[in-house]
Amino acid sequence: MQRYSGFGLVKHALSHHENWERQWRNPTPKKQYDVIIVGGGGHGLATAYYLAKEFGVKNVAVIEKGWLGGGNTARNTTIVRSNYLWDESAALYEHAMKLWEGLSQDLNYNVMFSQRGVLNLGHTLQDMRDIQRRVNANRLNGIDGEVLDAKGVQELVPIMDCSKNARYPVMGASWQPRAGVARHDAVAWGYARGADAHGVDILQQTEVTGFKIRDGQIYGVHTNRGDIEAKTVGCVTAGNSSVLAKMGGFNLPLESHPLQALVSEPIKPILDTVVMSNQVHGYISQSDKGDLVIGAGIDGYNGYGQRGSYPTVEHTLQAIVEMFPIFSRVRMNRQWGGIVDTCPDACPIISKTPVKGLYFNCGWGTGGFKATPGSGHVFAASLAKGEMHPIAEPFSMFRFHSGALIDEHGAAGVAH
Amino acid sequence: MSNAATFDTRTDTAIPVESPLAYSYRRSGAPQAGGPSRLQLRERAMLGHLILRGGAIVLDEAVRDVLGISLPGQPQALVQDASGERSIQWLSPDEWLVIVPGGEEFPLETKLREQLGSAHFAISDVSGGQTLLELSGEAARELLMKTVIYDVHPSNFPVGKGVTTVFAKATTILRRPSDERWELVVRRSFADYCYRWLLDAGAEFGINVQQ
Amino acid sequence: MSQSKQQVYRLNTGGRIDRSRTLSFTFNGQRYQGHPGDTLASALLANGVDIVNRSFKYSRPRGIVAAGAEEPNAIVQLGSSEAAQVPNVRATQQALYEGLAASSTNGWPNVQRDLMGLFGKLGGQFMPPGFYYKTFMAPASMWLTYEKYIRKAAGLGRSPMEADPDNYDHFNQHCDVLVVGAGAAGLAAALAAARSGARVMVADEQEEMGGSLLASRETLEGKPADQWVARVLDELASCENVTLLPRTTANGYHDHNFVTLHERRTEHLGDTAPVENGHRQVRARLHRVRAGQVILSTGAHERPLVYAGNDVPGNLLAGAVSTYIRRYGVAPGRKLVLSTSNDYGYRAALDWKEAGCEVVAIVDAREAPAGDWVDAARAQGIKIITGSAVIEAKGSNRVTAARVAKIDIGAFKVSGPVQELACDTIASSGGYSPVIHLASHTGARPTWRDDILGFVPRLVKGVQACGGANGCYALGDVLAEGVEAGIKAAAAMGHAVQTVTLPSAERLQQGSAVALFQVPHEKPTLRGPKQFVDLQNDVTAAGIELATREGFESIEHIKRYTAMGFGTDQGKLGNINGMAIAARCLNRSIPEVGTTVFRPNYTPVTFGAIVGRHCRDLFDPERYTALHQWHVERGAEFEDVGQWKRPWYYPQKVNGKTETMHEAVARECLAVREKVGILDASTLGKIDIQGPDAREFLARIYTNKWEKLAVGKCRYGLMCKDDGMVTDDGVTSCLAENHFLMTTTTGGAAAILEWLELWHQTEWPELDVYFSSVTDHWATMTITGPEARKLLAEISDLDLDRDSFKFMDWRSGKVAGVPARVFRISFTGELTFEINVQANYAMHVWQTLFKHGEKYGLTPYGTETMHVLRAEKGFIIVGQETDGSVTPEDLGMQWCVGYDKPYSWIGKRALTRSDTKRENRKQLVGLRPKDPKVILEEGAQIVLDPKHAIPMPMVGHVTSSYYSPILDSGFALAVVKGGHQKLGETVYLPMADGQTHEAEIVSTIFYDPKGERQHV
Amino acid sequence: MFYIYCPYCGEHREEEEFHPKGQAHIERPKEPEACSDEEWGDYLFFRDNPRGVHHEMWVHAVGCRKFFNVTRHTVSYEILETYKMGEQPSITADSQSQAREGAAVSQQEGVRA
Repeated sequence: MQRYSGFGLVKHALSHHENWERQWRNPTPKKQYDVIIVGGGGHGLATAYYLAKEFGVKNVAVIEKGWLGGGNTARNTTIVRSNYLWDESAALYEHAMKLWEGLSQDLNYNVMFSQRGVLNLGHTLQDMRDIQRRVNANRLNGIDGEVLDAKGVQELVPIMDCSKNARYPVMGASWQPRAGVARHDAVAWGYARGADAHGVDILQQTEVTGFKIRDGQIYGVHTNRGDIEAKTVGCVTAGNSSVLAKMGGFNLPLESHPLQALVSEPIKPILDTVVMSNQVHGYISQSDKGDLVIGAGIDGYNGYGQRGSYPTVEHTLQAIVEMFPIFSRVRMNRQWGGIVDTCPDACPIISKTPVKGLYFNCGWGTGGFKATPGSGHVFAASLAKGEMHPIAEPFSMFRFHSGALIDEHGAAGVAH
Repeated sequence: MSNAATFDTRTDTAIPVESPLAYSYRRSGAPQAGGPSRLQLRERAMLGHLILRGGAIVLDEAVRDVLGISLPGQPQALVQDASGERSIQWLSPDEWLVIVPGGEEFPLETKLREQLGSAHFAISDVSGGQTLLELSGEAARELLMKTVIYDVHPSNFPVGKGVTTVFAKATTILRRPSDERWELVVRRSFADYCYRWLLDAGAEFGINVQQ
Repeated sequence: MSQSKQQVYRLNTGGRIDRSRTLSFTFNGQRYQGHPGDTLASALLANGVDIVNRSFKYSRPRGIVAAGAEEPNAIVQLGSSEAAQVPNVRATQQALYEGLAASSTNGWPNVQRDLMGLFGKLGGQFMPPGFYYKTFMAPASMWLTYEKYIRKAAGLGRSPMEADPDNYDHFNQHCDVLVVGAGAAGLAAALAAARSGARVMVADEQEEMGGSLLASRETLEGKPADQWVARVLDELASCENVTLLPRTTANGYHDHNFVTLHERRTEHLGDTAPVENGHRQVRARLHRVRAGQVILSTGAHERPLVYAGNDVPGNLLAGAVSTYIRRYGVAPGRKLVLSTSNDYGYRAALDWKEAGCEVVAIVDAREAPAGDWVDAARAQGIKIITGSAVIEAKGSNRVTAARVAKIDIGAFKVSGPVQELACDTIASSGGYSPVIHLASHTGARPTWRDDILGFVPRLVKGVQACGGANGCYALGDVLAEGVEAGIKAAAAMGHAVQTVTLPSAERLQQGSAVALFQVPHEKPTLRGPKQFVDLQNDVTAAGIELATREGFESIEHIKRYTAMGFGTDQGKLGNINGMAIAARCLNRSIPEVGTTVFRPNYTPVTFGAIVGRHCRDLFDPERYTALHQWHVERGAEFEDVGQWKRPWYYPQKVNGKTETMHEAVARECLAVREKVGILDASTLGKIDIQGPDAREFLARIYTNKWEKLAVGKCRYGLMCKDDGMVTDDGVTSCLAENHFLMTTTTGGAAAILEWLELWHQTEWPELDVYFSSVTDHWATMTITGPEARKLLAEISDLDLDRDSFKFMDWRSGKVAGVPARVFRISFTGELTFEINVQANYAMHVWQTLFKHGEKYGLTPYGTETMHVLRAEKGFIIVGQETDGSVTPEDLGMQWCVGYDKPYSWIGKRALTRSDTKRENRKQLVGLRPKDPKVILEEGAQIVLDPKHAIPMPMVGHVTSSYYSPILDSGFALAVVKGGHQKLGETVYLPMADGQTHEAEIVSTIFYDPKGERQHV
Repeated sequence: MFYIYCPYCGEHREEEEFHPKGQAHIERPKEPEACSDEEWGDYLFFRDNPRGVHHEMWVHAVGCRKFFNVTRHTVSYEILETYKMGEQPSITADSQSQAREGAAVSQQEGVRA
C-alpha cells in the first residue's frame, strides 16, 4: 500500500500526480473464500479489514451489489458519539469511540474525525431526568459527559435561542466532548483501502441472489457473477437485511424505513458543535465546507426508495429555526434519504442466525455510522472465532424471543 | 334504554359561562379591519355538540323522527334542517357530529336514546369540548388554503360537504353550510392556537373578528 | 462611496429593460446603475464588472458564466442591514431593485486582489482531489488544529446574526394539471389544458414568463416570439381555472405528484418585504401542490465546453451571451470568439454581430458544419474555423485571447498548429442537457440518448416531459409537444380539449452536433493548465482523471471524491461533462459510468419559506385548559406536558420576594397535607366508553379485573402493550352497566384512544362498544386535603357523608350550581374530590371554590407538588417510573394484575417469557437517603460497591426524588435489580461531584402507609 | 408525500392525515398461553419487510379514524390498492410478478466519449 503523508503529497504533485496507485483493486471473484462479507458499506468493510488485520483471516471477500460505501455510509449526518444509556449499548459504542480516536492513523487515511462535542438538549423535566440518568450511567461506564444547564448550553452555542420565550425552552443538555463528526465517505474508502492492502477482495457490482445451505449449514452464496463458496458468511446489509434473511429462510425483527437528511448552502463557520434535540426534533452540525448538515426524522412507513415524505423535512426545519431563528434566511440546498433498518428496541442485531455459519449484523436504525469501527471489530472477532464477541453477545436476534430487549427508546433521546 | 348514564351538564341559572376563546379574546383581542374587510371570523359558542355512534341503519330512523333530518349516509356529507341551526355531519361510517342550538343537546340525546331502545349505539355530549368558528368573506378560501391541507376549491368542496382534516398542526372539522360561509369545529384546548393562527394568516386580508 | 460607474457595456437599443428609469445599486461598496428589467448579473455585466467572486478552493477570480439558475460563480451576499442579510444569492436570478446592496462572498482583502489566490496559484497543485484524506494525520492530536484553519476557508456567504423580520407562508394547492416552466412548451401545454376547463397551475422561475422566447431570434407567425408569449399569457390570465405563478420555482417533485413551488413574492423589491396596509407582506410563499397531472416543460441547460482556462472571467455560455444581448441589452464584451460543437451556438455570434460588436471567429469542432444559422454566419462574413476548438483561454482577470487549434476528438488530441486570437470574450456551446432534475427526484433514473447527447427523464405515473426537458429543441416541435402534453394531461383528468392551433414556427435546417465535452490540450490533462468542470467546487478534468486512476470508477464515487456537483448549483453545468470525462478515462460509455441523479431542491430555498408560519409562537400548539387565564393571573410557572401548558407551581411574593420553586412547593405540599389544595387536572385524557361489551373490552385491555365494578364505583387500571411492558394507567369509572369513563395520562390521551380503536377494529370487531374522546368537554378540579369535604359541602348539594360517598365512589350533583360528576379518587393519599364540570362552566366553579375556600386555606398547587405528594404515597408516573422496559410485576403491582381472567389480556403472555419472569429484574423500591438532608438526583445511578473500578456495575437508578415537607427529609423512588428482596439494604449513589450518597432500600410508601387518610 | 385513498371516506387524502401502523394481517394468536416464547416473539416483533409489494396497515387518524390496509410498492412507493379491515388484497407480490413476466427490458447503448 502506498503510504499517504504530507511529504508524499508534495512528491506526487511534482510528478503531476501521475503516480498515485489505485486505492483498492478490482479483483475477479475467486471460487472460494474463508469468509464472505455481504455488503460493502462502512460496517462490512470494517469487518473485512479487522478480520484480515487483527484476526488473521486474509482470504476474505466483500460482496457489494452497487459501489462500496454507496448506501447509508454515504447518506448519514456523520455524527459520532458513545453516550448511550444501557450498559450493553454503551460498551459497544464506546468500543467504537476508542477505535475512532486512532482510526486515521490506523488506516493511514484521514477520516477527519473531529471531536467537536455533541449536545443532546433537554426541553422538559422528563428530558432532564433522562439526561441525568444517561450521563450518570455514562460516567460509571467510563464515558465522558456532563449535564449542562441552559446557561452552560448558551455559552457553548451563543447563536441558539436558549431564552424562555421558546415554545419548548432549553432546560439543559448532556455534553459529550469526545463526540463529534467524521467524514463519512473517507471511512468507507479508508477501510476499503486498508482491507484491500491486507488481501481482501472487494467485489463491487456483485449481487448476492441466494445462499447455498446444506443441512442447516451455509457453504456459499449465489451471485450475479457466479457461485462463491465460504463456510462463514456475514451479512452487513443494513436496509436490505430482511431481503437477505428471506433468502436464508427466516425473518428478522426489522423494518426498513426512509431516513432523510438535508444540507444548507455553505455559509461561513458559525456552529462549532453538534446540537441534537429530541423534543423539537432536529439535529444539526456544520461541515468543514460550511454546509449546515441537518438530520430529519424517520418516516413511519417501510420504504426502500431512498426518499421520504416532505412533511418530515418541514418539521425538521421548523425545529432548526425554532432553535436557531437566525437561520431563517439560510437556504436548504439538498435533501436525500437513506434506508434504515430499525429494531423494535432501537438497538442493533449482531448475531448468529438459524442457519449455521450465517451471521447478521444489522438493525442499526439511525445510529449505524458512529458504531462503524466497533461494529466491524466485534463482528470480525465473532466471525473469526465462530463465537460471538462478549460485546456483541447481548445483541442476539433471539433476544426478541426471550424478551431481553435493550430498550434505547425510553431514555436515550434521539438515537442518531 | 341503552343502559348508559346520561347527564345534563347545563344549568339554566344565570351562571356565567366562558367560551373556549375567552382567554384568547383577552390575550390577542378581536381585531377590526380599518377599512373594508375581505374576511370575517365569528365564534358561534355554546352550541350543543353530540357525537353519535352506531350503524347508519340503526340510527337513521330515530334521527329522522327526533331531529326531522335524515342521517347523511354518504361520506363527507353535511345536512341541515331548514333553519340551518341543526346539522348532522358524517365523520366516519359509524360516527356523526350533531350540532344544535345550545341547550337542545340533552333533550335530543334523551329522545334519541328512548327511540333507539336497546340497539347498540353511543351518544357522547362534547359541547364543552369544542367550538365553532365561522369564516366568511371573499378571502375565506385563501385563508383556508393557508391553513388546511384539504382541497377547498368549490369543485371539490361544494356546499353540504364536511371533512375532518389537518389544521396547521392541529385538527379541525371543516364544513361548508352555504356558499358564503365556512365552519371550523375546533377542540377547546387547541382553540387559542387556531385563533392565533387565523389572525396571523388572515392579517394580510384584514381579518375582522366579530365577538 | 465613490461615484457611479458608467454602463459601458449597455447597448443603446434592444432588450426588455426600461432605459427610461435608472436604478442604483452597490456591489462590493462601489455604486453602479442599471435599469428595471435587469438582473443583478446583467447590471454587473453592463457596468463591466468582470470579477464577481473568488473560487472556493483555489481562490481564482471568477466572472458571470450563465444567465439563469445554472450560474455557478456569481454567488453574492445581499442585504443592507444585519437582519436582512441574504447569503448565497445567485446574481443571475436576482432582479435589480433600487438600493440593492451586494457583495462577493469570498476574497480577502477583496475580490480584486485576493491573497488566498496567491496560495491557490502556488498551492493548487498540492490540492488534488482528496488531498485532505492523505495528510493532516500526524500527530493524531493535531487534527482539530488543522481543521480550524481548513474551516476558515469554508462557506460562501454568511448567516445573518439577527432574527428574520420577514414572514413566510404556505398555500395548499390542488390542481388537475401543473405546468412547470412557462417557455414555449409550457405555454403551449398550459394553453391546451386551460381551454379544456381543467384546473391549471403554471409556475415559472423567472421574473417574466416566456422562457427562451423572450430572447429568441426566431419568429412565430412571422412576428417576434415574445408577441405570441404576451398573447398566450393574456388568455391564461383571463381564465378563472388558471393560476399563473411567475418568480416561482418548482423545487421538489415528491411522491404521487406532490410538488413544492417556491414563490418569491418580494425579493425583486428589496431585501425585506415591504409593508402594505400596515401589514408586512409575505416574503416568500411555498405552494404545496397536489397535482393530478404534471407537465415538466423545464427546458434545457446549455453545456459549456471544458478547455484550459475556461474559468477566467469572460468565458460564458453561448446561450447566455445571446440572452444578455437580446433580453437585457448588454453585450458582455467587445471581441468574441465562439467555440461550439453544434449549430445552436451560432446564435451567440449572430446576436453579437448584430449588437455591433466584433466576432473574431467561430471555432466549430465539426469538419463541415452546415445549416441555416451556419449559413447566416457565413453571410455576415464571420470567420468560421472548422474541425477546431478553443483549447485554452488566456488571461487572468479577464480573457485576453483564445488559443485555437485543430482537434482530433476520437484520439483526444490536438492535431494541428495553435493560433492565438485576441479577444475579451469566449462563448462556448457543447450542446444541451435537458433539465431532468424534477423527474429524477422520484428516484426514476434518466435514460441516455445518443442522438441528443443527453439524458432524458424516465417518468412515473401522471407526469410528462415536453420540449427541451424531453430533448426536443426545434421550436415548432417544442410547441407541438407542449400542446400534446397539455391535451393528454387534461384528458387524463377528464377534461376534453377544444382545438388549439399551433403558431407557425420557422423550419430551420440544422446540422447534427458532435459529441465534444472536454477539449484536448497540447499537454496531457494532468500536466496541462486547469480545465474546469465544476466551477463552484473547483473540480477539474485532471481531478476527475486522477480519481479514476485511484480506483474511483462509478460516477457516484467520482462525484464524492472530487466534490463535483455538490455545490449550490448541483452541477447543472458540469455533471454531464464530468461523466463524459470519467467515461473517457475509464474507456466506457457515459451510461456505463452511471446516471446523474439530482435531489431536491432544484434551486436552494430559504429555511423560512419551508417553515412558513410554523415558527415563533406558532411553532407548535399550546394547549390550555379552561382555567388557563386564572393560572396566568395567579403567576403560575408552567410545565410543558406534551403540548399542554400545565401549572408547575405558583410562586408567591413573600415580603416582597418571590418564592423559589422549593419554597413554593413546600408550602403547597403542606397545604394539601394539613388543609386543602386544588389542582387543575383537566388535561388528563378522558374517553367515553359505551356498549354492552364495554366491560369485556376493559378486561382485555387492562391488566386487572373489571367484571365486578359496580355502577357508581371507580377503579385504577394498568395497561400494557402485548410485550408486557406498562404503557399507561388511570382510573376508569362505571357510569352505568354499559357505560364507562376512562381516564388516561395527559400525554397518552390520543395514543390510548387510537390503541383502543386499533384493538376494536382489528382484533375484536365482534365486541359491541364505542369510544369517544371527551377530554376537552370536561374540566377537572381536584380538591384534596383534610378540609376538602367541608369546602365542598359549602357549595354542593351532594351527600358527602363518608359512608354514603366512599373512597373510590363517584356521584353526580351540583357544585356551585353547576351539574358535576364528582369522583372520590386520590393521587395524594388525602381525602379528595375530583370535580368534573362542562368546561364552559369551569371558571365559575373554580372561582366559587376559592371564594369559599379561603377560610380553609385553599391553595392551588401545580404538577411539581402533585409529583411530591404522589411519590410520598408510592404512586407511579408512567414515563417516569417506567421507560418501556418495566412490567406491572417490576413495579410491585401484582395487586393490579388479574392472572386468572378468562381472556388472555394484552400483555399477559409476555410476562412469562424467560426474560420477563427472571429474578433480579429491576424492581421499583423506595430509597431513604442516610442523610435526610440529601435529595438524591433523579437519574442517579445505583451501585452496590462504590469502590469498584470503572466501569462500575450499576443495579438501577433513581426515577423520582424530592424533598418531603411533611417528613422533612429527602426521599426517592428507584428501580433496583432484585429490589423487592433487598428491603433494608444499603445502596450507593456515586455522583459527578465526587460525593457518594448512601441510601436504604425501603417500601415505596413513605407517608400514611395504611392509607387511612384518603378514606376519612 | 403519499396521496392515499381511504376506503371508508371514499376519496384520496393527504398523507398527513394518516399514520402508518406496520405490516398488515398480523393476527394475534388465538391462544397466547399455548404459544412458545419463540412464537410469541415472532408475533410481536418479526416482520416481512419486503423490498417490493407490501401490505401494510394505516389509520386515517385525522379523518374517519378507521384502520385499513394498503398494498404499496416499497421502492416505487406506488399504492396499488387500499382495502378495508378484514378484507384480503387482490394484488400481491405473486400476482405482480406474474403480470410482469415476459416484459422485455430494453438496454440502452451509450456513447463513448
